[in-house]
Amino acid sequence: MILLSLISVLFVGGLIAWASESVDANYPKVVALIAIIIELAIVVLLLLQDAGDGGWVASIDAPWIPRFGISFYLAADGLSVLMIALTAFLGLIAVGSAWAEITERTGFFYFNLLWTLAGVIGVFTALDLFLFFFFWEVMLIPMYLIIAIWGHENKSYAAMKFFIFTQVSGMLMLIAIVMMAYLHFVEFGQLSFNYQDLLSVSVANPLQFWIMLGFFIGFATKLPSVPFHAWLPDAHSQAPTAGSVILAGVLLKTGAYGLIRFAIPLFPEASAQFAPFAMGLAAFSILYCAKVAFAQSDIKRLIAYTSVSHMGFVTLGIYAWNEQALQGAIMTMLAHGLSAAALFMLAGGLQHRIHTRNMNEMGGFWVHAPRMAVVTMFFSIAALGMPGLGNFVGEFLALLGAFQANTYATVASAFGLILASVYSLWVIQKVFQGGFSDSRFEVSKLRDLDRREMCYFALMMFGLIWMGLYPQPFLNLAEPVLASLLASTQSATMAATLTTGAGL
Amino acid sequence: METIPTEHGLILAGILFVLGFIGVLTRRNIVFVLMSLEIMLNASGLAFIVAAARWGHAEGQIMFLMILTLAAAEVAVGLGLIIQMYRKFQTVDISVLSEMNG
Amino acid sequence: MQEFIWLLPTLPLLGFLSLAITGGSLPKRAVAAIGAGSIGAAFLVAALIAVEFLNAGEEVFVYQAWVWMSVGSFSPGFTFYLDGLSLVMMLIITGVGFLIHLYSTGFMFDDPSYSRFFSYMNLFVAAMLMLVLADNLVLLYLGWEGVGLCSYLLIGFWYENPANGYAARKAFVVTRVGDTSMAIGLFLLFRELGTLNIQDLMIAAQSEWQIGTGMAVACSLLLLGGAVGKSAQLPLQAWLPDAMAGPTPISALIHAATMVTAGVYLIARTHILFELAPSVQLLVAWVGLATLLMAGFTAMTQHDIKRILAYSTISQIGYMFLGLGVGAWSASVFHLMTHAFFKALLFLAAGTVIYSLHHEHDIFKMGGKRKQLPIAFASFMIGSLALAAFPFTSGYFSKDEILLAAYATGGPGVWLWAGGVLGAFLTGIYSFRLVFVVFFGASHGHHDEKEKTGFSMATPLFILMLLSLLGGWIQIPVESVFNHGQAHEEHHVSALIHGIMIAVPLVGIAVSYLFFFSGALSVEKLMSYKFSKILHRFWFSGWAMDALYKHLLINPFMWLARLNRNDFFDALYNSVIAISRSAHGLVAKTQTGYLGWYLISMAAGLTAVLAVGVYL
Amino acid sequence: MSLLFYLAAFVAVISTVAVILQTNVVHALIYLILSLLSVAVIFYVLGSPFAAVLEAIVYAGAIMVLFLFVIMMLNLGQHTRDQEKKWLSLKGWILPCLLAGVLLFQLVSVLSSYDQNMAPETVGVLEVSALLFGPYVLAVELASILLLAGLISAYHLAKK
Repeated sequence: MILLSLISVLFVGGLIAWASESVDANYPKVVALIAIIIELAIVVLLLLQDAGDGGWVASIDAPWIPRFGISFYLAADGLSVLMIALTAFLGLIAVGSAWAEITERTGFFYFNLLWTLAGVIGVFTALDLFLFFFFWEVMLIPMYLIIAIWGHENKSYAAMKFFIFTQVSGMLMLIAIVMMAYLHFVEFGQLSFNYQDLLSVSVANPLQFWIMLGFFIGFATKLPSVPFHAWLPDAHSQAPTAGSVILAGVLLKTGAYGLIRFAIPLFPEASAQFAPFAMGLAAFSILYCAKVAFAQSDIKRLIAYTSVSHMGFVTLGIYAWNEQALQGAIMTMLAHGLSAAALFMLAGGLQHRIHTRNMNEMGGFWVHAPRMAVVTMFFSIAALGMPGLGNFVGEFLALLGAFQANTYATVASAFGLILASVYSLWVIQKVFQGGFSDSRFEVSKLRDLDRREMCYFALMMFGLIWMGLYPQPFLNLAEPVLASLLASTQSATMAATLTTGAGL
Repeated sequence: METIPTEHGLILAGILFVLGFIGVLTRRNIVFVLMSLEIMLNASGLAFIVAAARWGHAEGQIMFLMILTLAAAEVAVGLGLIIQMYRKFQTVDISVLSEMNG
Repeated sequence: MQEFIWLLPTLPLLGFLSLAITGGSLPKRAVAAIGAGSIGAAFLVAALIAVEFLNAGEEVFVYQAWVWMSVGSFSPGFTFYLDGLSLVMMLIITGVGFLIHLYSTGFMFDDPSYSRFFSYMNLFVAAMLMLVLADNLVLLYLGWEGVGLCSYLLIGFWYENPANGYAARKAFVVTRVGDTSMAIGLFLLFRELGTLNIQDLMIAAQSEWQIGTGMAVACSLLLLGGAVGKSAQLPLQAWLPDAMAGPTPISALIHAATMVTAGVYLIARTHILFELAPSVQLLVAWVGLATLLMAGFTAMTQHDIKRILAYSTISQIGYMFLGLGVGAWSASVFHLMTHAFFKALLFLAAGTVIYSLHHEHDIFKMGGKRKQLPIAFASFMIGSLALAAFPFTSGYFSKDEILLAAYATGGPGVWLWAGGVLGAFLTGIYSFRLVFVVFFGASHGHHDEKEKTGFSMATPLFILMLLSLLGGWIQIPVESVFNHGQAHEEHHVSALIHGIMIAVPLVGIAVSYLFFFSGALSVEKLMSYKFSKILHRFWFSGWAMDALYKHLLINPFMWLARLNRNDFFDALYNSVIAISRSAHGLVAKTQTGYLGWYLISMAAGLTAVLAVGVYL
Repeated sequence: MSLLFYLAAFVAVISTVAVILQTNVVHALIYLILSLLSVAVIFYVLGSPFAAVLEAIVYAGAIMVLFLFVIMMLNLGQHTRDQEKKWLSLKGWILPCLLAGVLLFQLVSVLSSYDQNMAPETVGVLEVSALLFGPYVLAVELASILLLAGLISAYHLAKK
């Protein structure tokens, strides 16, 4: 029930927010805020629940279309709970960042925002693959609308690109899902989309590899990993700030979550064979996107490329598939959720103030916006992996674990740490350091961060420091989930590792 | 009485169909095109009758009736269109109607 | 008292937090009190801990604050490890650090970002203490990166000038290269030995690896990469001279006394690993030697007072590496300490000179300042004597020990010794070149200036003068760390060797005297030869290392970045769009609108379909 | 009887060829009626008297009269005949004839392997009607709806 309420609060909240616009244009944001706060309260309730059978904290299973073996099956374990908590938290931040920025069609905006969040939470809890796909689409379409309606100068191109990329890859995933259900039919005589049922389906190897590839492409596009990342810079640079926050903070994580939850446990042998390639791709992602990020002059594009680069560490950790690496991947997801969201908010804040994203027109803002400078400095430093902040814990664990699985890819990825420092510091230099030239902007336009903004940046800073210095509560939540996942795939993975010699 | 091979009937239907087909392709006058269409429909009706005769069943005739109905309806609508077209363009040349080019 | 060891990093951290949160709204006196006071308090705590530690018979003490992260068998903690080595380091950091903070309260008083300065400084001290007290390599890495960050922040402290920002980024990125090598080293160590706790690692390494094993060589090489980056040794030394862009007290604290010695500390801390890989250890020695000679030659040609000191720092750290390489662990740490004293003294004195002369850095625009700046003159005199290893100053004892140890190793050790002696000769020349040019001879301008030294700036100078003179007599309690219970071995060498080592710095000073004081020899004359001109230019550029990096690394990277600004993959997808668009155009052309055309194509299609149906 | 079949077939083919070659619309229409009537004869020969009668009445009668009305309404004179002649150039015939030839060849080659004879018995009106108003009543309804739709649209289109 608790899971149902998690999702329905957002759905209903979205509808009310839309309806309330006709009363007063300021009501939707209040409604959205209330919905998110209720959501957070439910998340806290969820955190207090004890794990039941098989480590599931809460679950609900009702028949939906029994004829095709489709059920309304939601369940949450530690991993889902972490992701849901991140979603709810960033939802709050997103509402906060949209508070002053969105002034047109507010009702429909908050409707879309809340529905996206509802879709994301659905993705994080659905254990029926059909339902999973349903939520996958639910989070996609409102996001498309957010970019297409409230975006910046090139919004329809970006929105279309986002939609086509995710939709095409989603279709590949749908084919893979239907194939799995069909194979279940072949083996057990009835269709089933149930995750637990599908885990027991045994698939012969060449076929398994292709189905796994369907899932991988679906998730790798969302993640995103090179070469499926081309939608992200456009979507991010054109989306309104709240859209970027949700996109970078949460939506990208659904891809990684899908890999951990579905792609690898369903196809352990194929994934083990695929792992060296995936890790190589991850290393390439990290280095390539770091390099491209450095060359950007549009600050939002730059941050978008760094996102791809950081998500490379997640892929690397996931495909290393051992405890340290997976914990690292999850910590990176959480920490990057906060740091990237914060950086996008800062970039959005800058754009809101001076109406440009071009870094060549900026410089020396430290004098007039010292608080902003310090906050940007903090999150840039978090992004480049400074120990003591959350990103370091994630990336270090991911690399540490990945090193045990694949030396070359990990060493290559480690060089991403150098490039991360190059582009992070470059942003600081370009925007905040150097001399201020007041010919381009009026100084009064360059307001420093106000109380509301400081408030949510402080929240996110606190989160990153907590993750950086005492990540144990987060690690403990995910630990039993990972233990069971590792145990269930271990024998298969070992066999494949032995046959392909993928150990190095 | 001597019987006729089925294939002869079908080949006749084929010949008539192809003739109608040539008419449709070559003529630019829309009235001729419509007439050629009638020939083609009629040819297919003939094929059904031949089939009915082969099996001694009545279903072939029923299909022919359907084709007949179709032809009647088609001619009614087609002629209506021709009249409309002539009113608009003062010609029966189908090449004039090329507004739907891509 | 030892259980209060957690206070050491905490006190500076609290200072940082209170300064950062108030964000410059505090009055300057309060800032000074918090900034310098927190370090002073930390020094008090460190001193009390030291007394107890020495009284208790130098027993190792471990204090765990909490477990940082526990994932499977990997569970580093916020655990502090106190032994002789970390004790010496923490005393140097808090002691010298406090003196420099005290000096800064006066030196930086006019700066508008007074509070920001002290918050960075406090954060630096906290990170540095974390580094030296860490009992595992992950926590050490936290401190390691932390000091790098603070170094970046402080080099770019005056951010209005883009050159400072460039220097800061250069420092951070170049050291990050080393850090990455070190991080990979950590991964390898964890994979091979299953732990990152330093003591456990050393025990495991000793029991699992033979001397000269490939794995030991790889691990120690990777760690060496980190050490080389942080300690500005070849080939990653290029950042340190540029780092002088920051305020002078920072150069004293970070780029002379403490942070740059972190590499020395790391190697000393993991010396067992290096002993297992003799080839790498020898490499350490050669790296040190090459660096000290390179930096020595370069220092002789520089004009900027701070750059001269920066190159001399690189050179002195080269000596420490040389010492580490020949296994003279305690001598290296000893030199680290004495160097911290006299180099901090030199930098602070240089700060006084610069401060008094309105930010004049060029030594040839100074001259004859010994009357005007008596305290600075005294400081420079003593500091340079110690730097040049003048007999019975602090530098003499430590450098002597290193060179003797090098000589005693035999084989390549003699060459190492000879190189070190040559370095000492160079040190004598460049250190006194500075003294003679700045404080003697004809005066250039700035006649009416008075020395600006208040109480807060003079006191640290006096204390450091004392330490530079007498620091050689201090006994550091590190023997138990390095000798594993064995007795300290005395190096017995002939009197000739001793004589050479005493004489060479004096000869260097004498040469310097002839060139820059008496004028018996002339630089101009020397420079009139073409060969010496080329050599001068080569040395002046720091052996062209900057240009090498620029052409080898930076330019290709920039070229690649610029080339692919628009992301090759985007072009890939755009070409898909272009292809489908042109295909669509092609198909649209078939849409002629002529009924006849449609009929023909339909007929052709029908025939084709029939053909397939009939013949297949 | 088979002689009658081949005779009627000959007439049908010849008159159809005449239809597509004619330049005068009215003449073409007459030839078309001739062709339809000969097909009606074939129907009769093949034992479908009901279909033959319908062919004569509905096709050759009603539908062709519709054509005639329209041709009269359009009042296409000498001018149209000249134009027709111009349009019927040899060049325009080559491709259609080629295609049609291929098509016919395909049809014949398929059909020639089919060497069964047709049953001689006649299927009269009774059987057809019994089926038509029995199992195929739905088809009749559909046909009526189609005719109704044709009626309405023809009325609508022809209206000024």
